Amino acid sequence: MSIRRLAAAAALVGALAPVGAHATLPEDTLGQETLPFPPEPHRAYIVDMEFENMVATRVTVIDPDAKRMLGMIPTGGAAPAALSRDGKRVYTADIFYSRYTRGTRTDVLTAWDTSKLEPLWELEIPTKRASTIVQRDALGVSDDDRFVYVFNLTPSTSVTVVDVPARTVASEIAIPGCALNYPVGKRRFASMCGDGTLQLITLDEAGKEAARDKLALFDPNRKPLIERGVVHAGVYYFTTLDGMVHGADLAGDKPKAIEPWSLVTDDERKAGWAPGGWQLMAVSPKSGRLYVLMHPDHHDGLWEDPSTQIWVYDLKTRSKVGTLESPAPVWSLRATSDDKPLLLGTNIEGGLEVFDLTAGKHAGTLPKIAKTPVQVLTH
Amino acid sequence: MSIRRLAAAAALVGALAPVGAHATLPEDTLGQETLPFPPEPHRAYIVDMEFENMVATRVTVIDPDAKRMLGMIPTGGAAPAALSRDGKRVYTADIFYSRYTRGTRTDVLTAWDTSKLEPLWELEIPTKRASTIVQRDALGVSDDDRFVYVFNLTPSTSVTVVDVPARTVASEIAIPGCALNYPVGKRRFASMCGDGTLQLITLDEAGKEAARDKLALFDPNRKPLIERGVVHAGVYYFTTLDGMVHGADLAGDKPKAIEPWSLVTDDERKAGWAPGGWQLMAVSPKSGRLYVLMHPDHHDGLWEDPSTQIWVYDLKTRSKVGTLESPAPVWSLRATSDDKPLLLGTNIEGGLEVFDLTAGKHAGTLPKIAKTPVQVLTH
Amino acid sequence: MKLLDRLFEGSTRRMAAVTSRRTALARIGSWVVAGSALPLLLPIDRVAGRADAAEAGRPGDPGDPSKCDYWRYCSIDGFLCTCCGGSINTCPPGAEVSLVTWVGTCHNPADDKDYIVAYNDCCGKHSCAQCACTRNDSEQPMYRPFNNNDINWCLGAKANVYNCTVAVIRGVAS
Amino acid sequence: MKLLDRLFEGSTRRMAAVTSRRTALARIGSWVVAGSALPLLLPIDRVAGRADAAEAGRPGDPGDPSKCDYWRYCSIDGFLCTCCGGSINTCPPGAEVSLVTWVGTCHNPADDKDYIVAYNDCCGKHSCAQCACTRNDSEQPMYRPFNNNDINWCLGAKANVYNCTVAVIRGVAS
Repeated sequence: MSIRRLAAAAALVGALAPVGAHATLPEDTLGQETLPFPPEPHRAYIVDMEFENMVATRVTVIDPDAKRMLGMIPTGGAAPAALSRDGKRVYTADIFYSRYTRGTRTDVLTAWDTSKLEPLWELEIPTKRASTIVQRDALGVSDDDRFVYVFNLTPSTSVTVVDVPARTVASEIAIPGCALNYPVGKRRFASMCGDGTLQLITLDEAGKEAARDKLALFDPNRKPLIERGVVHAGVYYFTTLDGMVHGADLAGDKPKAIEPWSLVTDDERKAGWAPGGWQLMAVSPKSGRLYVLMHPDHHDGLWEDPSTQIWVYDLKTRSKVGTLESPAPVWSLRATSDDKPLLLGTNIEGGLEVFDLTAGKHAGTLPKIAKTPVQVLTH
Repeated sequence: MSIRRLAAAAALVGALAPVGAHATLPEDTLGQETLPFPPEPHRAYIVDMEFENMVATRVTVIDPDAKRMLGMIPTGGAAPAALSRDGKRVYTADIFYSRYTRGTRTDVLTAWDTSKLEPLWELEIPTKRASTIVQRDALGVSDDDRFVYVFNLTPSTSVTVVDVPARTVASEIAIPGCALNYPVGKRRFASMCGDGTLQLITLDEAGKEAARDKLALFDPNRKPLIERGVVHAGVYYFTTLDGMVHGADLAGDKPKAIEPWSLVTDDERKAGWAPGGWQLMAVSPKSGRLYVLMHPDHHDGLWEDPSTQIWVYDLKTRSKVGTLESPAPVWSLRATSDDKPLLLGTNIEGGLEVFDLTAGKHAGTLPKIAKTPVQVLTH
Repeated sequence: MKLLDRLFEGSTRRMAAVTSRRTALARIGSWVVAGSALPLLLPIDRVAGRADAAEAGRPGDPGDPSKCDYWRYCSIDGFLCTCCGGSINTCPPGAEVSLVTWVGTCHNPADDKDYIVAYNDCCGKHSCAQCACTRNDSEQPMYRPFNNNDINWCLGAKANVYNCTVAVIRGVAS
Repeated sequence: MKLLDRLFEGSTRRMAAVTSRRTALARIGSWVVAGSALPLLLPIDRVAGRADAAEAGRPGDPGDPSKCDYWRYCSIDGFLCTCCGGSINTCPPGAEVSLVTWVGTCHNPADDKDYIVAYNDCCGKHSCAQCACTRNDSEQPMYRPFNNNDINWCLGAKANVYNCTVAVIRGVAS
């Protein structure tokens, strides 16, 4: 919105509306909001699939403390979204059809400014972007913001590597039998594979594949690992359907598996307690605490069910240190990265549940802020 | 959907699924529905603006007797829709943006097949299509299906004339101070003007303006006429905010005003009864009966309010002959044109109220068939 | 009757003209009360109870601009920008203010004066879908477009896509 | 727990594999019951009470294909095409059947046999938004895409835009 335009608008209104001499309240000037930079540490971005339409979708930006909407980013075709490490960008991987539900398909990576919520640039990418319930790790950013990774599913799987400063597609890397792209450091991403391995792709400076490592991590036939995990201090943590945590330390040159441990005691497992949800795990980086959506009376078919129970673990001691209760069932979690962290959970009524992790209690609900919220992002 | 593709699909499924020898139930074949032609006389098309999104919108096709959905037509930007006289086409005037909420705007007239609900052709039209709560007479078809009229609002008003057999824009006709395009015969359309006149445009065989007549019809300052009327036997009927019916006989060479008459008695007016709604009037052609949404306690601000009361008039005797009651407030009406007619009304819960006009009673509700239904079309 | 208020939240647009008759009508202006039956058609349901207001009342400017009963909204019809990331006079980030607007005349209970209030639409992003608010007022049919509120007034913006509406003071009605 | 059933009506996809273990699981398959709190996320609410069924049960094929508890829907997740203008084995007019599909194994109470049922998505028009139905069943994570139901299976269609889902018999499970 240029100043010129605002002036023009004011002039036009002025022409329509005679102005009294002694107004008690002054005339307003029209304007446009801008969000502060660096972003407030609790600012959150809710990925809304708008399932009853799913053509023009959105990311809704909110302040979880004030419980208010800060703005929105329109997206195309249930786009995944990711934040740049420097906090300046929101990337969305959009699918657009020339006639909305038909016609020519165009896939683009769109870079949005986190303060102006305006699109800064877009890059056409191969028309292969995965169309699924939005996965956090369907879109990733390298630690130095140089590369963005887009997950493709046709249903063959591959990853489009975008060179951000060059605004080009650096490469498309096939990951047959594997899915998603968990970002690792500056030049690596991992994918989870149907053979129970975690595959680690190393890129060269041009964004092309330089090396490929595999780490045997789990038994996909007997104990499948849920593909939605969390990363903390270079270690990605995942859980099996019945609550065994498997971790992959990707900080070193070669990937290493950590010792598996259980989210539940034998008694709890007997009682049917198990993890479930969409983004069912979150980690608070400053405290190193893990938050997991848990439900009772488990069977395999419930592994994606939302829950009102959130169990809290210490990643150092690998022990349960607490429980949080949500007033409404929650499907996806995210914790902020500051030292007064909040835990945010999308409830199944389209609202957002807010938990104060310092006080260890529920801190209110932002009701009906989305139609179909599936992921929450924070800086 | 070609046979080849269906075969391919079946083959693929066959490959995935081993088939047993003695199936009690036979294997199904995949297919696609087609609606009968000529269309069932009660088939209805509900224009749904999807107000909480309003980018990809729709027209939902329904069977009001069976209370079921027959299919849908995706539209762009709250498109108006109109049916061809021969029952073969649904026309929609769509607005598409290359990035859904931004980018390049493309306005098109799209011709849909009423049996296959597939787009047969589209024509780019000037990017001026009116964007409003959908008005029935924002899109019109000439009696011989030769021309389609699209209402433009920028906010300057004009009409784009589309030559259907030639698939070209025949002309754009400026209608300064006037709005909408009520189709009249084969080569005419009327518009309602801010000076209280009805303007009648006559086209030549090329679809260009040949003549322009004006008919003084109402006093816009003291008794404004609601722009949403009905046509019966060559006469367009409209009502003032307080229930005076003004008609324009456009069947002859020159337009003639008919004698105004009142929808309410003096007592009813004193009691505050007045018309209100969006498409607040409907006519049943075979019976010549007029149906009007009426509410009590009227003031001017209520002229677009929905109502549960539908008053019935005989257009010959210009007298009230009955009343219909809706279980839920109705905003827009449409009557079918057959000799066992139904009156259809969109309720404010997104459902459709069905009235059997032969029995003169409510005949059920099709609940939640739309998000924001604003018009109903029938053949 | 609040039925239209309960219908198509921001899809109608209203203009309060400034003749004395219409100023009188403007004062009648009914306003949305929280319903409960129509969540799809009634986002107001979902925000009427919201505790945290976007802004508090300022001296001489009473009421909560994130609520439909705020005095400046006497002629508004749409999603309140105060609930969408904007304020009473600013569009949300990245939403363009439309160059074309309509005005209403609203009575400020604090100083007992009638103010001319302009309702500019913010555009280029799709429906905010928060804090829908319809306040009935004088309106004229579409053959008088500048007095008609059934029009998407993002006409003046780069993209004619409606997001939310602001309400800015333009002076005192003479 | 029916919570996931009450969430993202058709947005998850399920594949019941045909090993005996999974066949067993398939029989557990819970199904949507009409909720009431979540109309936006739960179109099933708005149709569960619908009186006029799209189709009646046929001999040997009991139940109402326009209801979520119909036996063939043991592994479905989406909008039922029977409520969208299609039938149990046909897409609505103008909606293209996807070439890629996933299958489930469902128990027919009439003949006490397990049938292999294919769930094809109908595509090229946006969400039908009627008769959402989720039936829990065995599913595997996305690293096994053909056993994963969180994918939009309009992959095989001209436009990858989801409208509704059919449920066709492919034979008896061996």
